[in-house]
Amino acid sequence: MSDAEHAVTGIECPVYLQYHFTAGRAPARFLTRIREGVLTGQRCPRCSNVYIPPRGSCPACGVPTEEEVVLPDKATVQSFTVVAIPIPNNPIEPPFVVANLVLDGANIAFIHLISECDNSAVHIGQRVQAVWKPREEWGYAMDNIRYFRPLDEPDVPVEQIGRLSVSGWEG
Amino acid sequence: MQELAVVAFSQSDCLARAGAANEVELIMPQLQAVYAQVGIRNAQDVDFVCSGSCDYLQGAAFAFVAGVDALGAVPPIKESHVEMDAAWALYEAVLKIRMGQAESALLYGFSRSSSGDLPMVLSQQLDPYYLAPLWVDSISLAALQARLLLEAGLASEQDMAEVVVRSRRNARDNPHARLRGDLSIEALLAEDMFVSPLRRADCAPVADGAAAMIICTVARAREWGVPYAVLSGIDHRIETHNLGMRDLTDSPSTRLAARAAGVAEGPVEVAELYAPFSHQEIILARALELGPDTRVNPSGGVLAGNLMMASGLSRVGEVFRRIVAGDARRGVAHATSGPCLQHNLVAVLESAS
Amino acid sequence: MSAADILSRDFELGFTYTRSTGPVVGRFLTDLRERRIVGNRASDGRVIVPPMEYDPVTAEALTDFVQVAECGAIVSWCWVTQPRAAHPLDEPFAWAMIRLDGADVPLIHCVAAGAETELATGARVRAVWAEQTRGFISDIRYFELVQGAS
Amino acid sequence: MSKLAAVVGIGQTRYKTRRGDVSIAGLVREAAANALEDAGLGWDDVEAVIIGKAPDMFEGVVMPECYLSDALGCNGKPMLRVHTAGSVGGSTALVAASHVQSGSFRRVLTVTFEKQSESNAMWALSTPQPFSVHLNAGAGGYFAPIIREYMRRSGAPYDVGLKVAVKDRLHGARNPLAHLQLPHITMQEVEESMMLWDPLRFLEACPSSDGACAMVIADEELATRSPKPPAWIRGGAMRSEPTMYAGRDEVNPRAGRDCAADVYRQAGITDPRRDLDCAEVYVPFSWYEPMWLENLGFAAEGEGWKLTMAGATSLDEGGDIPWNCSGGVLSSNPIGASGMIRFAEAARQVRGDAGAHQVPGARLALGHAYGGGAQFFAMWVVGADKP
Repeated sequence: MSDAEHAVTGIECPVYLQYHFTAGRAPARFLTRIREGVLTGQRCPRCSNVYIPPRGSCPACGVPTEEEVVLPDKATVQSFTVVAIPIPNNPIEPPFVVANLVLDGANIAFIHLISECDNSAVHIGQRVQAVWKPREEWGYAMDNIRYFRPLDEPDVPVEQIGRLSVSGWEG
Repeated sequence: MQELAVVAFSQSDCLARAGAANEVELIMPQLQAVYAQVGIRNAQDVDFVCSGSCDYLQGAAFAFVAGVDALGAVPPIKESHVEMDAAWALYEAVLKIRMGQAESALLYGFSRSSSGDLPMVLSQQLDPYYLAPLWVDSISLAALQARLLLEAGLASEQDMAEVVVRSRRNARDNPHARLRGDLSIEALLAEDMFVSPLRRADCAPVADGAAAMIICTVARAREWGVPYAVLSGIDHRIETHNLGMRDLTDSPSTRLAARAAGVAEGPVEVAELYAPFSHQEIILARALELGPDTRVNPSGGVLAGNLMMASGLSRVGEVFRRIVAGDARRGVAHATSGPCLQHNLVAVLESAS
Repeated sequence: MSAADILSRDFELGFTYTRSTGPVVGRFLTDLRERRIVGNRASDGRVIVPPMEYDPVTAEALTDFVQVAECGAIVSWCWVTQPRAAHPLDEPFAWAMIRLDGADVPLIHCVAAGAETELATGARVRAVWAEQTRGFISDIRYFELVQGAS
Repeated sequence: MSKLAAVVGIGQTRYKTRRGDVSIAGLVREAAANALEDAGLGWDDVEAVIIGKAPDMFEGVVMPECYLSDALGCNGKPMLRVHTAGSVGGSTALVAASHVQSGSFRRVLTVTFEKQSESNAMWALSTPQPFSVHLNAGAGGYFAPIIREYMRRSGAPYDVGLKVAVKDRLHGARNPLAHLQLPHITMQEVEESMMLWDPLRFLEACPSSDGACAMVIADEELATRSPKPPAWIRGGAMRSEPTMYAGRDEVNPRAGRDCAADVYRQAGITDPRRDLDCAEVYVPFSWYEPMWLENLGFAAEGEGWKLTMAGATSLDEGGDIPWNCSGGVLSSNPIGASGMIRFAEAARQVRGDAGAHQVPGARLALGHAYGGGAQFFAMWVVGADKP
């Protein structure tokens, strides 16, 4: 073989760094409560919108948020996708439904899974409820909720999504 | 050219660990403080926002995106970000004002560098084929530089200790400092080596936190009716990444930046230098041609507490504070980036009168 | 707020990057695998080791490769008493700028020595090769002193 | 008042899955050297370098500009590193322009790059973190629900995305630098490609590329003396809004609308479809063409897809407002550079230098970039005529 065929053209460089991660005050508060099975958002003192999971600020107003609001585990599908490919760092087998869900009483969506239904039946405005893991498996994590499953309730009109009170949708 | 003013500055305490506070929670108090200083509500009341941070200090991609949540960016704002110390965010904002697209700007920098092992994180700033895979840490590189300086007879261990002693002494008046107090040179020199020839005290302590600043045109500063310092010059220069090809006992890039910023065009009463290692303050003071009349690092400098990604902006802020307080009429601020002072920024501030 | 004040956990951020070297870095690493050290000549005639792709002064692409010796002299050094996990040596060691014979610009690598007192600027060192070289900077495991501090 | 500035040199690399023949420096250098050559300049003619890229985790080099200073002839000069997520290529161009428009510099070099083959893009874009409260479903997992909401609102037929995917690849086949070369692609082929994030199929998503893009930007006098026609910067704007806030319109983000309004005002554009000759718009997923057609004011809300389906954005169909004649992000996507490629390709069009993907007689063009959760926007308008 010639020298050229022998030449080094690439190398593998392992770059592994160790960090100590801290969740932040507002997220830590949220995670502590979800460990007890309670969903807790924060209300902006200026615009009154409720954020969950809370970040400690209202991104729209740029002010700290303090007031806590306990929310039910019922939500509405704001939008969704069916993920058909495996995702790095995500152990769930495709295909699975990932949805933007708005909890009753909240004004912002978060991403979670929908299951116990035909993927093709998922739709915008659909009512869903959390399916929790067994209590003994609860930790400081959003995946204490295994997924959301459809509820037998009428759909929420699109313009009402993200505007429901904690008492939910009466139809 | 548009005359520029620094009108507000705030920085957090230099905390060994910021505890529970996340980025938004670190930044927000500093933003609220600078808003209060000029009497504005939030980022909507300035024309431009620019921040400085580094994903690898945080250990996550897009660390700066969370920062936007602290701004109240609804309706949307003109905003940008440098993956550098926020002193370079200041530089970007200066250009924005000079080109007439803004009359005022908010700058901030932040990090939680205690999350990782900073000297090892910074080793990955080196070239990715020859040095980064060896994990040559930033303290060791600075130690190589220090020995060159010592053995060239350009500084002594005593000189380095004097820098540390002065830093700790000055920091007694700085409520944000991490390290302060009375030390003797003898006691310092009696301490064990850390990475020889550096002792621990020669190295800036890592700190978590944030700093924020507001700059504007002089016309806007008058409109706001707030005290201000004139930002009369700012420039920055970089050098080769090959440490073997640099004269590590000098800082030619600082010299170039100082000339372009006009440092020598008047007396320098106060200088705040971003020297994360004691010997680097000696190199910088020489490169800036500071005389005996200049008070160097009256805040204690970063040897008293180093807010990565914000310390450069804080140097500007410290000079600003002294000028508006009437402690000085003209001062120089310096920021650095990269290994062994590779990249340097110099700003000149003057009193308004 | 209560127990939620601090919720923290260690984690690792890591990836094994697959770097393509390009011809200059590749040439150096290819030679290293053969236990040879090459540099290249800068526009001002200085020999740089490891070779640089682009001249720091003129920005021109550099090509003129020059083989240099595997021994040289220490230009500067520091002593690491507590090596970190990722460092190439487990025992206390030195980082050094080493000007190899035939080169003008020093390289940075580690030097193994029993004690800090054995090191000095100007001391002569020689590359100690890995048993299995693979075309990586650590094919030089470290440099060793060939004559103690003078 | 800002000084006039113009693009006087443009350089790109060939975009590929993996540029295994060059180092990171070599990749960046190639684009920069091409830009200087295009401008008829040498390294000494540059006064400052402005560099941009997406997260450092892509290459695993912390603040790589420190290491790149030699490759870019930057020693002794100012170098600034911008990072604004996916919009960074556009923001970097605007920051570079501000160096000249402020009167502080006469001629600067700006470069953006990504060498995505050094890692895994999906990993680098969402590195794992403890306590993450958001489910990681990849970039498509974020954008696909927004696209679904657009489809619901607009009532657009399902094949609009297929059409864009074909159109941009046919454009890309005219551009020898484009990563994907698919001159025979059909809508059926796109439709039959693997579904990734429903409704997004494999061929409706951008590739992962290595590549770099560079420009030389000069002041009025130097631009006038430049050997090739300059592309005059007629306006530039940036806008940011938070990733999530109550009431945010993710389909038609206000930051994009405001940014467009700002840049049109500067350039004196009142009707973008009529006033502009072409546009290079950041479309990483096919459905973002109709969405951005509306967001950028080329069509009324809910009507963007009609332009696409009518061929208005297609060079091959002789459309009146061709979009992404270079093939766009759907044909080449070195993330950190993708925004600048849009800006540079807009400039190539008005310089009359776009080769086989030239829009005949183009005089005024839009370059657009967005990033984050479609929350960071950067745009410029360039023209053949000095304002």
